[in-house]
Amino acid sequence: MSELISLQDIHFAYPGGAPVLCGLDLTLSAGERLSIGGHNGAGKSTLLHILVGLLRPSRGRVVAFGAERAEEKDFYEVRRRAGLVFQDPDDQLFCPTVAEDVAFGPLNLGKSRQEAMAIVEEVLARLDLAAYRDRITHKLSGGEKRLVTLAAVLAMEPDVLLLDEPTNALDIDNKVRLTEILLSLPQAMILVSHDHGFRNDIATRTLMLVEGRLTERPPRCVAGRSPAAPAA
Amino acid sequence: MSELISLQDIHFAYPGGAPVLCGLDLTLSAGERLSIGGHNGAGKSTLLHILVGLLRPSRGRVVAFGAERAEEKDFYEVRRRAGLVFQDPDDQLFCPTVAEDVAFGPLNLGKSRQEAMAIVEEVLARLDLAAYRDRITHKLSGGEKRLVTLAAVLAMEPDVLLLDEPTNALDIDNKVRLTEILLSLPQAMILVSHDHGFRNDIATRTLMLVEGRLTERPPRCVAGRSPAAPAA
Amino acid sequence: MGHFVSAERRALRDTGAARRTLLQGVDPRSRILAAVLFAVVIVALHDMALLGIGLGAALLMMLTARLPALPTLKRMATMDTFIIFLIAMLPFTVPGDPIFTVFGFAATWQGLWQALEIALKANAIILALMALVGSMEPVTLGHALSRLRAPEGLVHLLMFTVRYVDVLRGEYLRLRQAMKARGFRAGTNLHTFRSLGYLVGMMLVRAIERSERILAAMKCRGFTGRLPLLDELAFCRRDAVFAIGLLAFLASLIAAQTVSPA
Amino acid sequence: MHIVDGALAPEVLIGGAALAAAGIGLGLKSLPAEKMPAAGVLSAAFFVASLIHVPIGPSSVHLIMNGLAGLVLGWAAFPALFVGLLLQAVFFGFGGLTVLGVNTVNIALPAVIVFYLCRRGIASSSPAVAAVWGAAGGGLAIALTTGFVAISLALSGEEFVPAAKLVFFAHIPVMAIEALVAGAAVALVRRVKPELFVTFAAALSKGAPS
Ligand SMILES: Nc1ncnc2c1ncn2[C@@H]1O[C@H](COP(=O)(O)OP(=O)(O)OP(=O)(O)O)[C@@H](O)[C@H]1O
Ligand SMILES: Nc1ncnc2c1ncn2[C@@H]1O[C@H](COP(=O)(O)OP(=O)(O)OP(=O)(O)O)[C@@H](O)[C@H]1O
Ligand SMILES: [Mg+2]
Ligand SMILES: [Mg+2]
Repeated sequence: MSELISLQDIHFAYPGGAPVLCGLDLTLSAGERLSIGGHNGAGKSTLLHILVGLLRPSRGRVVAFGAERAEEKDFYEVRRRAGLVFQDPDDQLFCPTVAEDVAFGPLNLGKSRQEAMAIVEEVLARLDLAAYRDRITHKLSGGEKRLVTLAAVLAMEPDVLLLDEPTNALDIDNKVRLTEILLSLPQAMILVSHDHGFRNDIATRTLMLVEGRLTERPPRCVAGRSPAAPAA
Repeated sequence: MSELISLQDIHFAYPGGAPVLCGLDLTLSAGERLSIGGHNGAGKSTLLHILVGLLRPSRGRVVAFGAERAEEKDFYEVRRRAGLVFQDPDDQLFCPTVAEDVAFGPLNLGKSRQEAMAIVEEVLARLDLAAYRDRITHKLSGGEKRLVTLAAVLAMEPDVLLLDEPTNALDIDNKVRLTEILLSLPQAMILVSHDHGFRNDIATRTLMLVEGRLTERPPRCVAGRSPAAPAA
Repeated sequence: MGHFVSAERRALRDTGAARRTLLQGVDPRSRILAAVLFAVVIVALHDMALLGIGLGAALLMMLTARLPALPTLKRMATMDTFIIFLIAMLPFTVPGDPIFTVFGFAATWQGLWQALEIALKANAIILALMALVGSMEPVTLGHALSRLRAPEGLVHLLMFTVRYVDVLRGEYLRLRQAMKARGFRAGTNLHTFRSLGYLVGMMLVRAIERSERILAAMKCRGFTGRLPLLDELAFCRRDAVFAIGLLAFLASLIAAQTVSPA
Repeated sequence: MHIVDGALAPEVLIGGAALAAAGIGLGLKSLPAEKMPAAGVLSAAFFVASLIHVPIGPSSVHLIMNGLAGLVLGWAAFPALFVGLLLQAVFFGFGGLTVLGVNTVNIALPAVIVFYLCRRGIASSSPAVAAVWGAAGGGLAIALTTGFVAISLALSGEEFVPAAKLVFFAHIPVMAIEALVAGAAVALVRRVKPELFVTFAAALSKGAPS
């Protein structure tokens, strides 16, 4: 089983803040769909940002795709191969139209305009979003925005998907749709989510981020899934 | 038993949207702690906004504190006497420091700066937040922000509290703290929450918002309380 | 600046959109150039009758663009109070033949004409602008400006602004609602000014933090300092017909002006 | 404070357009692609701020906040405020088209002047002092804008002079309001996110003239 990403003894604190991560370890292998839970402010988003080098740990090693990554340059490849879907779709859909937004990644990877457009068509068709091609991004609903951000990341053909609260702002229908899409993807993924049911549907392994470290999910939770678990 | 607030046959739709509330009735009496559940988008926040006149129903009557309220002017008194804590603390906090934010309400009620500061000290001490007095609101954690918004509303000495998802962004410790605070308050309250356990701890009565109307809570939910209900 | 409060200025959300109209088929670049040309010609005219024809043409454009008539006309007529004040004072400040006197100040025909001239020009141009350009998506405006060789940076700035106006306006409106729920009523007092100042400051802080997250998202998708734009604008026969028609109209206005003795 | 089409002399229109183009050019030079998201989102923020109405007695004015825009954006205030004016004219029918250059100069040049006069002040170690400088900048920007509007009119015709003078005095309360609001905004930013005022200054020292 090949190891895609591993974090070793990661420590991190925001400037002037309390430690967020202290001695965190994590390994993601090919084909795995790892879910990470934890309460608000536990550091889940921070963890994903460290993975793609948007934040640098004060201590510890980030190993990704077979090499240790320490400097900004090292992370260019990581960002291409590990597609991060942000918590707030408005932060990620910065281009005026859906097609432009989805093409942004491929164009940055050096694809020609034509190649990029071919990828856009293909990805949108695959996610059943072809009708949105020329829509204005800021006029999409929350759920539609979320699906387009996923398309934009998939257009870069990443080996790993990093999803930060992908079910935020999704209604039941779109959540079912997203679940189907994610289950159909071959990529390994790390999924941060508060949503119990969703996590259980997707993940092959679940960890909790508690006090700056990842721990196996306490067993009482695995059993006790409530029939009335709220959707949010 | 005195009736504080009552809604009669309320209908509401956002411009260009499907009906959200259709024929909703509600009564809140003194000393009651009413909890309202319902799935995402059911219209719970909308209901609270109608209560304090931030939205106007297309049909139906809002009766609050012994008078019918129809116009903007009528709601001035309602907003003073029914304190609304918003779903997202970031929508509510706009002053640089905690003290200034808590003082904002009393100043709006025409208190002098000195009187307002006295109220601030008193409320923060009561909620055990005195240490936060001069902290920058923007830099507080989600849970801390939530407690400050509650303090800001209590500073207006309302007769009724309207709480929209107060346990969002709260970890276990803060949730216990909030539960204690709420149980110690004499005010009647309406509590909108996805959080089962929390609802059961606080509420004296529970209703569900389903298809634009309030109904008694279906019995199966009362039983099925999960120990692992997620925190969010 | 103190214009009428009723001036409803909403988000960019409810602009233009994809109404199917005759104008919709005309290339956005032609529409922008047409609006500019129209404005230049109208500003250069002096004959009242010709200006009247110009305003008529602008009204026709509004109907062709299927803009909602009443709100559009209301927007057209909305001006800063100081401009209205300025126009209203002209009859009294321009020397000439008196019509009547108010408190010893004489109003003159010449002044009245000049006031009327400004009002006609301002309304004709702004109405044509709203009909020709305002009826397209703000995003399309950006694409068209880019093709018209507007500086790249300016187009990107416009695109980002258009993208985030609604998001920030939503943030602002929710904060304003929360203030209202805590009994805030804007008045002419220090408390109001301080509170609104905090509100503006907080909006700026959040805006800059959002822009940091946006930049992070761009980096994650391989951003290297280049912002690509895609569009598919192409001239077609309809554009030619539109261009010829408009040029002929404007040329005849200029011809009429030079021929007429005024 | 948007002049409409048809009021100004052609020379004033052309001069305004040329000055605006130069200012926008300088502003864009201070904006590398990295800063574009920040400038765009801030430009949107100032656009939204201009929707805020403040009552003066029975009437009301909307905020302009061009002084604050200058303090935050420096020369980039030129293109940012131009974009706002363009959108307002095209989609809200506010202002005009041939006067776009003049209106841009009248609003953005004061912003840049305030940037140079007050940037030291708002960096003061005391937030209270910074707020006073912010207020001074906010009030001064409106005073300059009103002055520039009056000059544009006066250059276009004798007959505008009396009205232009009256307009200037009538705007004194507005200057006071903008000063107080800008002062409070600076007070908040200095306490919550002081870096906000340095974001574009850093780019400036590299990119554009100073
Ligand atoms: N830019 C920042 N500067 C300073 N502190 C920050 C910053 N971003 C996050 N924090 C703090 O770091 C901690 C971890 O935040 P993070 O966003 O990683 O949590 P999270 O687990 O993703 O929470 P959520 O479930 O709410 O998304 C929190 O206490 C937060 O307040
Ligand atoms: N400002 C708005 N404009 C248009 N539609 C809105 C607006 N706010 C809410 N809605 C819609 O109205 C419905 C009810 O929203 P509301 O926020 O009241 O639900 P809720 O029960 O509070 O949901 P949640 O549990 O997610 O907070 C939803 O379908 C929502 O999409
Ligand atoms: Mg997070
Ligand atoms: Mg809600």
